[in-house]
Amino acid sequence: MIGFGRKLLLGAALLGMAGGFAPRQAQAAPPDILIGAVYPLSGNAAPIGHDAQQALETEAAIINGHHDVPMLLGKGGGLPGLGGAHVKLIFADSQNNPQIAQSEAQRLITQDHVVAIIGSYTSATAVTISQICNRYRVPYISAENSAPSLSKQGLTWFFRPSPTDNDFTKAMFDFYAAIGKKTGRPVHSVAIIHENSVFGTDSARIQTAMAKAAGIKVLTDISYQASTPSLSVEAERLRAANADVVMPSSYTSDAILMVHAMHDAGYTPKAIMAQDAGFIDPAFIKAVGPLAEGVMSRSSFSIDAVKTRPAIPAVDALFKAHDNGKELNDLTAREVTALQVLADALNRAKSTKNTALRAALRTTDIPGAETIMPWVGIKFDKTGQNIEGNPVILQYQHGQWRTVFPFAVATAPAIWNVGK
Amino acid sequence: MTPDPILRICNVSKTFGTVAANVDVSFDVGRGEILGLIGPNGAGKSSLFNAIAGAETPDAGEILLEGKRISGLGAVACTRAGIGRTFQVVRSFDSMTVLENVMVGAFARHARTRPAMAQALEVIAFCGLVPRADVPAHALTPPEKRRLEVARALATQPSVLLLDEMLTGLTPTEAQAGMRLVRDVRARGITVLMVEHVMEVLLPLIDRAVVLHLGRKLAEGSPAEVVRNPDVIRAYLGDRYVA
Amino acid sequence: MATSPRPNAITRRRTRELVVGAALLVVLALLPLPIAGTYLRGLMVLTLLYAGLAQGWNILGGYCGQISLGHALYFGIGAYTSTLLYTRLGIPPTLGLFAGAALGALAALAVGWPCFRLSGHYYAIATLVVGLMVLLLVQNWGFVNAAMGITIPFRTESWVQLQFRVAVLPFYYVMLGYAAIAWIVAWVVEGSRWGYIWRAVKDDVAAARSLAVRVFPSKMAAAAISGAIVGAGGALYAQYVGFIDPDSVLGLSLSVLIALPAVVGGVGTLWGPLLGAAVLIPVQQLSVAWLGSSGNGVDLMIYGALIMGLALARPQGLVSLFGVRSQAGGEVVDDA
Amino acid sequence: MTASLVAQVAIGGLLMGLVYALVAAGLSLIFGLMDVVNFAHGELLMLAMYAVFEIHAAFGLDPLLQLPLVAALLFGIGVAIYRLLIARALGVRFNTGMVQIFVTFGLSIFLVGAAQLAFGSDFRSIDNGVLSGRTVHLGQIVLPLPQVAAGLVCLLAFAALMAISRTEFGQALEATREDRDAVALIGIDRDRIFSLGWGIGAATVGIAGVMLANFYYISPTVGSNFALIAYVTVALGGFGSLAGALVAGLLIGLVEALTALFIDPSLKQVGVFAIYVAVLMFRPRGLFGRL
Repeated sequence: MIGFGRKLLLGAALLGMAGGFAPRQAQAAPPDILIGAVYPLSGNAAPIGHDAQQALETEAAIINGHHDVPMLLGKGGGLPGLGGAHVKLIFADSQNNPQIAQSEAQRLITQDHVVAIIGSYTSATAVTISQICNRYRVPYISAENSAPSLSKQGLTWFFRPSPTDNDFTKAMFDFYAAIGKKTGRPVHSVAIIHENSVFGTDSARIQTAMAKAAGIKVLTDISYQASTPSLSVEAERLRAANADVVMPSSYTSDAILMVHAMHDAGYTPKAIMAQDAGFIDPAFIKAVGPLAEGVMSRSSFSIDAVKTRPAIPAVDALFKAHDNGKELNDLTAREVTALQVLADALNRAKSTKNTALRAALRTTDIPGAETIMPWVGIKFDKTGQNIEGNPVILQYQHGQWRTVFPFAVATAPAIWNVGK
Repeated sequence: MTPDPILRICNVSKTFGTVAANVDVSFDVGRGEILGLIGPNGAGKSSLFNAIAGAETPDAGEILLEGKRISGLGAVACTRAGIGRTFQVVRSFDSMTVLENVMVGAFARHARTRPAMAQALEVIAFCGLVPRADVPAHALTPPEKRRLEVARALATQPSVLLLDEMLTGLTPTEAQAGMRLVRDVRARGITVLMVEHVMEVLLPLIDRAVVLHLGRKLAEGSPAEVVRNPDVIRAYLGDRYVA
Repeated sequence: MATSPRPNAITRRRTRELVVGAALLVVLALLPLPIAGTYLRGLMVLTLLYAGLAQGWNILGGYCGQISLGHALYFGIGAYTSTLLYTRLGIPPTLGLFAGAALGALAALAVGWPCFRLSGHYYAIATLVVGLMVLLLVQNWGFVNAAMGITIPFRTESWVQLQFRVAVLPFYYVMLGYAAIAWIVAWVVEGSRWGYIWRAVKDDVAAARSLAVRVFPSKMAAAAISGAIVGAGGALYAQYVGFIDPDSVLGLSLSVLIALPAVVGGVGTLWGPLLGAAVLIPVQQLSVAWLGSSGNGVDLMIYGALIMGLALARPQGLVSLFGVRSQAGGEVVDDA
Repeated sequence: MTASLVAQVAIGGLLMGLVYALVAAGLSLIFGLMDVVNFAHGELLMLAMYAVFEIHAAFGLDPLLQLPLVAALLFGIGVAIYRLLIARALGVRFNTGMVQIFVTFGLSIFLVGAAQLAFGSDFRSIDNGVLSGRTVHLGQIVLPLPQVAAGLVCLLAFAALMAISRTEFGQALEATREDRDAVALIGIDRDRIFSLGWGIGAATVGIAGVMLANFYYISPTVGSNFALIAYVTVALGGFGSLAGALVAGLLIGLVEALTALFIDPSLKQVGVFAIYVAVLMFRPRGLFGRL
């Protein structure tokens, strides 16, 4: 055993030296442009991190390769503004821990000299990464963090192409108003259920405020412990409330459990309007099968908007090839777009210098049609928030996600059971 | 009965569940004497011993040290009042050295390290453990461990020292050395109360003996008196040996 | 009888420890200067933080033998206290950290009051449960921003406010000071009456009582000192990372991470926490950096295997490699 | 709040409590036998659930039919863990208490990583088992069949465990527990008893895992969702007591459900923890712990 222990120690020391003192070599001309990406690659949120990794790699392959995708930088061949340089992603595991996210971001910046960082799925890690990026004056592209507070930190190196939970929640209530007018069966009451994390708590807070503003009653607001062994009592409380719409903010594991628990309780809500997250995870659809039918979610992406966004099928096919046949979803599409936005800025900056890159990011103006997103476009305000990213409402119908709102871009009418 | 008793056991009774361990036991321990508390297994020696040391509380009766009640106050108060003890199954602090073990005892009387260490070193010398002072306790031989327990207890500066079967399981030579140590302890003016169930080893050493049997006091007196007592002979050897 | 204290093994050892400690302090003070990499310096900051935290845990878990799996509680209280004082009242964390330490000590006493009646595994699990109970309550407590956590905005470069924009070196010295103070506290109490009493309590409660050791108060004293050191560490962590939320400063995995360096290095020893942190924290962080990006779990396997291997191969801790006598021969104290 | 809702929630809580009890039973058994708290217990549950999933995916064998198979598999894993790790951890001369805590803790991290490597990090679930999606109606009370079946199987498993404790082997277990050194003198092979203890302990977790896989999702970290409750169950019931695990599991399931119903779902574990702390105030060794 002693020998074994010594060997382990030696191994640990070697590992330390290798990790600590061997800097990654960048290749010679034209040098790859290194971009850091910090995601939870282990732990409970690992599936999301894994998908994000594949989505970013997909977009990198589009930029560097020759796939001829009909969107900005879809021709491939690297970044023309930088002599055809390729983008190269360096991934780091945040373990969904703010401190590790911070030190990994620090490592990417100071050791790998990345020009920017993309991340990070969970809000807590986004806070520390965005702070450290600001200190080192390196742009942080928040791909899918939706907490509104992130762009109110007064950070000048923070850019978020994606809408925030404010926008998303507003879209939900806009939808309620519109569908109510259209069908004559408006929403009178909602039941909010959310996990007690940054994401869930923030989301519920906004939903409650907007419901009040819209004159819709919040019959119950249930907060639960994430990764709980059972959600059956929560389901019973939802059933007892029997609101017009159930509005969950949950990650994948709890989303699976919740839908099963409602089914077991013999409760079929008239409508479920999810704050994205777990409900649009392919693993959720796979796990709950037909129970996902009719579920609505806010989204910043509609897979079926192929008419106005011709790049979607090609990107989707490439992503499927990268990620075991998984379909692009709201999260992975935003990750693709985040890298696209960054690459566009690099291309226009014609430089990897941080100030030039920030200047280019600030003057970003990408029309929606040049992306895969159903947005008007991408244009940042002073806080780094995209002001042209308008969310959509999706509904899972007959085994696929269809866009049901805004009606102008809808690809299918909403199945609306409220008031029936 | 005993002139100038330092420790008085007055009508002590103790039951564990349905087993009566001590029934109305009374005797005095004279200042400066070596008293043997003897009796066969199950006589109630350990129970009484624990009551005196404060580890257990008697159901009835009381125990007085220098005229003050110490029964029921707990082990800490008993030690502070002047009772030192050793354990039947050795309980040394195995992760600590001999010196450190004894220092724990010395800290009962000293708040600071320096005087505590001085006193511990003195007691270690007294117990003949100087060469072993810096050895971890778990590395000691059984007789050394018994010595360590005596040293540790002495470091608390007791007026009465309770020794629990400290001679049991030793070779004759080791037992001789142990007896010398007990006499030396008494020579320091410390009263000694010894528990043994093997009477023979104890008789040459003690001034007086108290014999317990089935929880009751059977006899009390000089060693010579006690061994002639027919009740004692019956208890130890059975009826057929009574003359 | 000769009663004058003469130089003996204990005094010799303690003098030697002090000399080695001073020399090590000098080495550590100079160490980051040739190492320019920010990441490596950051790694050293964390290592020192955990060395100090583990030193604090070691007072209660190592010397006194009370295996606590709830030390994140004191860490979290320290972190929240100084952060709230700073962000709400503008009290600089250099002061807030003392408030954090004081509340950490108080919390440790409050937890100790019921839990020290329990022994062995019952104690370990009770501390774990109490820690998680507080985690859940804080997650629902609006006053401290519930689950959303608190961000400490960067205001200005300042030693008083412990804010440094990109320089890691100042924080390195802050953490070095912290680890050094934790070490000195451990050195002092190890040689004091408490140090002896705690080890006696760990080895054999009944024997300790027979030597007039008041077991409960001595455990409470250990808990208070332990809680104070860990609470101060929490305050420094908050300032270093700039963001705290219940999960990251009150979670179970943090409790284990505080205890592990002491266990791996050598429980109940002066050098164990330092040595354990010096091995574990770099391995943990570097295996994340090196292998975590693959997302396949290999980093976790290595880390887990390392903990198992070290615990089995070196039950006395890594200090035994250096011929330092472990002071922890005892088992889990299984006697209330 | 109607009476039927309260009854529904209470019964649901008790059914979950039976699962907690069975997960805890193995932990308790192992502790009672050799004073070892297995901090990788949740990961044994996770392994069992993955085994069910993989066998189901590969051969289409319904989870229920896999019960003996997975129990046997987990038995083997339990024995292997004992032989490879625990026997060594118990053999160290120093810090045995601490070494075993951290060895099993290291094992839990290792197994999570290994599961991520072997099975990926995606959430899995089995949605086409015989029991899936079915419900049982008791008057106004509707209960999901998978949970009811899980409760019944857990009760049967407890009955089996109690029966085992009355057999000769059970007596040997008891003897080993009472006096670990003396049994060697009367010809009981301590090492063999300990291996069997680990095997049985892991097999009971295996059974719990099979039943859980019918209605709970599977992921590398799923074990931790149940492990914590298991430790609290064992400490509340009293380490080493089977009856204690059963009663404590039921109590926890009930308290959890009622706290969620009457107070706040996010505080349901706080309710459980509060009961636990309160009980330990009066009985430091749990409800059924030997004092």
